[in-house]
Amino acid sequence: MEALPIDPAVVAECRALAARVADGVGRFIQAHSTVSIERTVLRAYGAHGADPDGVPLVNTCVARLQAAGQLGLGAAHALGRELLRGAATIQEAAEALAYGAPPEPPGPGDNLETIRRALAPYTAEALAVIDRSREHREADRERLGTGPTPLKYVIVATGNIYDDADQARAAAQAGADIIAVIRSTAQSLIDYVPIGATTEGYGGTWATQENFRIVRAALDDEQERLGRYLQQVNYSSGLCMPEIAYLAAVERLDMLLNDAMYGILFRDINPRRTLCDQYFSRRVIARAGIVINTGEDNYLTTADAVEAAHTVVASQFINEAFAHAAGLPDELMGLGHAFEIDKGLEDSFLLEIAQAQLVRQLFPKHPIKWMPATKHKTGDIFLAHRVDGLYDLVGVATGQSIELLGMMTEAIHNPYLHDRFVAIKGADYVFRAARHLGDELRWNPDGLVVRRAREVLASAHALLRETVEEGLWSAIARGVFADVKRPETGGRGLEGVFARAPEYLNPVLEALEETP
Amino acid sequence: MEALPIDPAVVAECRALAARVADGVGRFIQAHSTVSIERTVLRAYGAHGADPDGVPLVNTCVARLQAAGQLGLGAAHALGRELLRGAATIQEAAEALAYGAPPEPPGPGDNLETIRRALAPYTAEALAVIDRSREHREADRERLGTGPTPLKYVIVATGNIYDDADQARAAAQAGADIIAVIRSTAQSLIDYVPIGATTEGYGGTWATQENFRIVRAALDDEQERLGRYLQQVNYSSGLCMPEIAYLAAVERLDMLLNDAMYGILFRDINPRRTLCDQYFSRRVIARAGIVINTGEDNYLTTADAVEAAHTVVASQFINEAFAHAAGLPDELMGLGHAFEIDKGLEDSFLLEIAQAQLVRQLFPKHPIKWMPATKHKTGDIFLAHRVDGLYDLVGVATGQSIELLGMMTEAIHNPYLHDRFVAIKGADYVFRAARHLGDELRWNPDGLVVRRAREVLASAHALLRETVEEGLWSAIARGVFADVKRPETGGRGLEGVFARAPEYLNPVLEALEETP
Amino acid sequence: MSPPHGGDDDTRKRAAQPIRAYGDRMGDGAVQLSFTLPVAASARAKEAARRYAEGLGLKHVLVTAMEAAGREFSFFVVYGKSDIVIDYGVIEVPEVKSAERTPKEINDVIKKQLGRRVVVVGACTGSDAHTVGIDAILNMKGFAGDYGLERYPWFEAYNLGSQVPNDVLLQKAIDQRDDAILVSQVVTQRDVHRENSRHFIDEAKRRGVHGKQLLLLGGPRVDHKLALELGFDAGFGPGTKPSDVANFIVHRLLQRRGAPP
Amino acid sequence: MSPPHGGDDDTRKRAAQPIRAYGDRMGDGAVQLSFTLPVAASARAKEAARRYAEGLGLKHVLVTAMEAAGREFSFFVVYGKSDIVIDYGVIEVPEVKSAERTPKEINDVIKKQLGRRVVVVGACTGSDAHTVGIDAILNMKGFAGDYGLERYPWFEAYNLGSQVPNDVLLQKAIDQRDDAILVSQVVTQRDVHRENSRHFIDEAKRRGVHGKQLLLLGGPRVDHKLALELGFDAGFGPGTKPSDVANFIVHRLLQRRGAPP
Ligand code: B12
Ligand code: B12
Ligand SMILES: Cc1ncc(COP(=O)(O)O)c(C=O)c1O
Ligand SMILES: Cc1ncc(COP(=O)(O)O)c(C=O)c1O
Repeated sequence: MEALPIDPAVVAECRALAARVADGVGRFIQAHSTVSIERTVLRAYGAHGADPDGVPLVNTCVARLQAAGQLGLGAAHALGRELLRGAATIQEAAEALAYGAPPEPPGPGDNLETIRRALAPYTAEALAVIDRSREHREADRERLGTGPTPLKYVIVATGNIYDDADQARAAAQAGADIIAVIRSTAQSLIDYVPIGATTEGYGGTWATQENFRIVRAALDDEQERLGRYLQQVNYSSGLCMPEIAYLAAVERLDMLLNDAMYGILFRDINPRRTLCDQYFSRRVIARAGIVINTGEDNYLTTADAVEAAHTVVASQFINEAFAHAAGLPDELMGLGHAFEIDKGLEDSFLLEIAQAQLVRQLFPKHPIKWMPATKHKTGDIFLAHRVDGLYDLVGVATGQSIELLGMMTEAIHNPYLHDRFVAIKGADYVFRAARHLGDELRWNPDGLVVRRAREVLASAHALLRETVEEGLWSAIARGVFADVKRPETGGRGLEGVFARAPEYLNPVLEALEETP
Repeated sequence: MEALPIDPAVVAECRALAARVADGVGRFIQAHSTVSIERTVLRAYGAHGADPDGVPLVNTCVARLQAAGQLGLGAAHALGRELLRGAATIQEAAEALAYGAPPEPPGPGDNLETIRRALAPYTAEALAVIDRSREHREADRERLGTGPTPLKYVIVATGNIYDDADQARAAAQAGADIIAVIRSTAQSLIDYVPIGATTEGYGGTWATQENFRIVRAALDDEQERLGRYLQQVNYSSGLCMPEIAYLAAVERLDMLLNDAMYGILFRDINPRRTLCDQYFSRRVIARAGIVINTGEDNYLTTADAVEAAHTVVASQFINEAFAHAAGLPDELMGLGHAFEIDKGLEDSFLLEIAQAQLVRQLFPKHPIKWMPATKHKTGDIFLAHRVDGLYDLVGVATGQSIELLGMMTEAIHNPYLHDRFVAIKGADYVFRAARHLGDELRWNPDGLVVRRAREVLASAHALLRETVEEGLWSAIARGVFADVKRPETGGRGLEGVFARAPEYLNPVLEALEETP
Repeated sequence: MSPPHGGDDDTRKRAAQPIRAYGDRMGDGAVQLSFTLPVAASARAKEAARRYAEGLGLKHVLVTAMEAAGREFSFFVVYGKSDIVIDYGVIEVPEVKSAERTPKEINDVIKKQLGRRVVVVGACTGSDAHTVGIDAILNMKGFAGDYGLERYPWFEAYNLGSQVPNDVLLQKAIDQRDDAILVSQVVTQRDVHRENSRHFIDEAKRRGVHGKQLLLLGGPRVDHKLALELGFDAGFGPGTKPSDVANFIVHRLLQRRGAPP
Repeated sequence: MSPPHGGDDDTRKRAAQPIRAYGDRMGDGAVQLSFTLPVAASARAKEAARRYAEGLGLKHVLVTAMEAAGREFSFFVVYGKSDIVIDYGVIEVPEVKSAERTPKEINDVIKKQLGRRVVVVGACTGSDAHTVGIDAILNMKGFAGDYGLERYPWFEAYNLGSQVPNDVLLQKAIDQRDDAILVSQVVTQRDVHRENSRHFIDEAKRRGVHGKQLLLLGGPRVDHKLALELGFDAGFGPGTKPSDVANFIVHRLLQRRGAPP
């Protein structure tokens, strides 16, 4: 579609302001770590398994270190010391930390360089595992190719990983490009990653390493039959954001829902915790070549999509700045936005086009993710399907990269097998029928669409300016985003945030930070 | 929507060529009449009723005059003579002609002027009845007002007029502006108008005067409750085209499917018959202030909508020319066109926009009628409903006047009560959401839409030029329209066409022709 | 839509294979319904809809939409779970059987094995005016890239068009000594297509054509099973290609001559 | 969608009123279905779908679409006619009853007749994080132009937000001596909302709150009937406005004091 006439100087300023916003909390992030970051480090080194109660080894390790007041040095510090003290393997070292004698504080010989050296081969291997997974994925993708954009993204969410795998295959056969397995309702608030294949979840299926493997295996098989690369998505979000990023990296996931703000706003996770976790997880994600999906679309489920449109844009700039700060290139930033304006509003379609095109223009290299109507859908599946038809039309006309397909049963249940089929068939029709609509359209320069895009950008700019002034913590606490107020020290998981000691050691992070 | 850049000179030429096409058969029309025209004249004078077998009086009259070789003078001639010979009323005169002694040829005293004078009060009353109906309708419409365009037009077709009336009310309650009662499959081939209320039709309900009244009464009642004028439609088409036009005029119908070509192409009615009938019926329609709906949309059910798009446009110009020749102003010409391009084609949506906008521009004052996808619909009601969503979008964006709403069950059955409801709700959503889309859109001047509109117009122009050269009879016989070939003397109803004698008398037509 | 023939035509006895509807979890019996009840929208109307769905045997009924389709009509969208189990193993469907020859092969085989042109006549009968279907089979242009029978050098195809009375069609077929008569029926409101088709078969029997000339029925609501029930030799539904029809006719004609089909 | 209360609440015995589904002709029993069977699309699959619909008691079954929803799954759209007759006359639905006061009237009546502020606490419980519904009832902003309870001068409303364990909510209510507890449940997959709600009621009984404080349940799949069955005092579904809830609470509190409601 013809570019909307917006002022590039304003766009550049937004970007600069957002960088300052991210910077404002960047010092905090650099000075802190979290329990889940440390657990991830242990995982990266190869610590695995759980005790008979299902508590993962990495959790016990980290909890013990924290209880002993030693976590400020980083889990790697303790692990390296165990190696120096004779543990034959990482696993042995971790088990010792978890189940052995109470962790001892560092002794005189435990200087940083020695420990780092003891860990060095494992650090290299930790990165190599991620790199090999990335190469595997890239080779498959290269060999099989992907479908045309908008890529068709659908959700499976039966709660049972085996049903999910069946449904993922069926969706792929029907034409889906990307399959996201939604998580069970409670998972993001749980401070560990469960283990093994699971068959009981509500509103979704548990994210576990084994579940990732089951779905990836199904897609690996299916993509060969279909001759089209199939992408898998899960959630690097919630209290275990960094750990899931790591498991996903290893299991060759293609995309991760990962956001600097979502957990804070929608799961009441402590802001400090999430901002630290997002940094580390994005470092992993960047190395793994995974596309993130940010969650700004969600803002419009609690806030009004007309009034709060600019908060989406402002947040996208902030998410982008955080992602840049964590080394993520534009090409991996699937910023989220949505078709959420009240369907009863006159000219809602025009407002949606303005927003979709604005986001497309502001983030030209980014694989942006366009989300369907949800909040204003009702149990009238026929109308819902029609609404999704207009959504698909805007998606193809404005050149969205990734489209999460709308479901006619959005207001009813997690998608059934045929809901997905109906959505895919419908999207295929619209995408084909309007394939080159974007090339055709020009806009009335004095019209509503252009005016709206400019207004939203201007308001986002103003909001970013304010946020720079007051700081992100304060803006979040005041309910600027999604109409939700989250104080800096409220919410869940604050107890898992700690200041890095001066001798804090994290060679995995160091290596990730060196990634070009 | 911004006007597409088409050449006004080409448009003007098309109009001029079409006038010549119509003119080419105009001489034939002026020199002939048909049994149904004559029956209409008798009806207009007040002849009514039927024999015990249900054969209408007017049919018996006309058949007898034809058998006696006296129809060339016109039915009015015979009727007037009966009056001169002492019949006290029109009915008495008509009954004498039908059931009395064999019709006598005119005698020496039967000069045209005397007869005309005998008929004069009845002629005046015939016109006055139409005028009063028109005034009644216009007063109601003025008082209650109509909805915004596109007007929502739906079909009822249960076969049972009482169910139709219920369903018409429900449709109006749901938001329909216009209710068309579709006719039973066989009616257009039957050379008389049945009498009374009917409850058994296939694919539709018989068009009878009583059925018109039943539906009008339901709408009269309903429109007061809703505070919105409701329009009724039926079919002035087939072998009884003029009679139905008259009955509709009297019963205050608002629109009539009436076409110079449809009966020829789709019902295999003799071309001469239809062309004569359309002239007379349009004279009635013009006087009554009824909007016609032409049937060019139908062409695309037998011919391909991409290849034959220009035949629609050419035919619209011809229909317009015929309508002008019959005194119909532009404001009463609901020229038909349709969203019939194969849904599987890439960029079908762009081609549809081009066509819809082209027709809108070519016929700016005309209440053009936009028809939904039909042929390419299947039993997948979800996809069908989505297709109709894009159709509604084109309708509102290109400013169509009348929209026959698409039905998700198009490929399955005559619309159910809730099919209509679902369609109306869906259209309301799209019309509202995209109310001012037309004001926003500009088109890439080098794009597909503009190119397509120009091509279609150019081809229509070429076709009109050819048609002028070969004459309409020949073009129809060669299958130029709708891929259907109809020779001038083939088809049904030719036996009902006759040359007007030099003393042919038709004061009703004369009066209609004097309508300003 | 359903392939008119070919596909899964293995009619040997199959093992029991119970199947249930499937939405969220394998075998959950999930079914979507919609319907209208002639009552104004209200909590009672919604309850009536729920009971209606239960009357159909559904459990866990969810009335997800109640819409005022009119002052006295409510339209409902309903989801529920059904216990129905179908034994897929026992399902047998009569299917049109014939070799799958290309048009060229068909012409060749007629030339070689029958040695004369195959004559067929078709029409859309009764008051039905939908010719697109029969045209798709008979006219040059054909359907979905598959040429119509008129284009086969070894077929002689007559298309009488629409609204053709049954006896006119039969008379024409008798006069020409056709090999096959093709009847198209598209309008189906209150089963008028069945009625028309039954009448056609009665007439065909009366005139001694039945069992002699091949009688084919086609249309959007026709399938082979229905056509057999009505007394035709074969039935063809949506998506039929001209070559499917040509294949069937040639197959049967060869069969009659005892030639390998 | 269904009005949560008011409307048709005439519960006197009604005359028999048989109703049937209606599509084309009054009482024709027309019903639309869709579902998926775990078999590949084929003529046999289509027949299985037909039998499935017949299993639901439908007649004149028309399988209008068979779509390959996957290699081993077929999605069907089906139309048929059902003989089901519902006696609308006997249908009774429990409905939330209360006077229909405006927010201003509600405040006035609390002030005059209760003379103290009404205290309520609400939350979206269990692992459910959908706060939009409970926010709509409690927060200033309200819903569909109707202000939330926080804005009522004579209400004191606490909104604990999402993912609140049942015992936390109950403890808070006990501590504050609330008049009413508002529970929201939005996620309903495999009836988790019923399970959560049952657990809430068990806890409420254990703590002696049940029968003392008013217990209200709300959510998109909640209605008054369900809430009563589960042991709540009232249930509120889609479209509920804050003033509906305020009206109910005040009505009950007045009733308890024996005041005219
Ligand atoms: C095109 C069309 C028309 C055109 C017909 C033009 C023409 N010359 O054919 C026009 C506009 C004139 C028309 C008019 C009417 N139509 Co019409 N029409 C349709 C439409 C949109 C498409 C039908 C079509 O062409 N399909 C494409 C062809 C290729 O498919 P097909 O017929 O199934 O044919 C294939 C197979 O079935 C098979 N086949 C078919 N016949 C045969 C025969 C043999 C021997 C064989 C081997 C195979 C075979 O092969 C074909 C190729 O694969 C349908 C809706 C729809 N989408 O289906 C409505 C539809 C069929 N029409 C309908 C109606 C009611 C009418 C009218 C009666 C309405 C009215 N009262 O004015 C009129 C009158 C017609 C009459 N007297 O019969 C209804 C029928 C309802 C019902 N189930 O009874 C439908 C379903 C629309 C609706 N939902 O209301 N119609
Ligand atoms: C917005 C939304 C979200 C937002 C929630 C934001 C927030 N803070 O609330 C976000 C994006 C975070 C979200 C997340 C998820 N969601 Co959600 N979500 C929705 C959505 C789109 C709208 C819900 C809504 O806000 N409705 C508007 C409000 C006003 O309506 P309401 O809740 O019915 O409330 C009204 C009445 O019911 C009543 N009411 C409600 N509660 C109460 C209480 C009392 C006491 C009273 C008196 C009245 C009352 O009054 C309200 C006003 O009238 C629905 C789909 C839909 N269109 O319904 C899915 C939906 C509810 N979500 C769903 C799911 C599965 C999830 C996830 C679990 C998915 C996942 N795994 O990631 C997550 C996790 C959430 C969790 N842990 O619970 C499913 C639930 C499926 C099911 N039937 O079980 C739905 C139906 C979508 C779907 N089809 O899959 N979701
Ligand atoms: C960024 C992001 N993370 C996570 C989720 C899912 O929530 P949960 O973390 O509860 O699984 C979403 C929801 O769409 C999201 O957008
Ligand atoms: C102009 C016109 N006349 C008539 C009809 C209906 O056909 P019939 O004359 O058979 O009732 C149509 C069909 O849509 C039409 O467009």
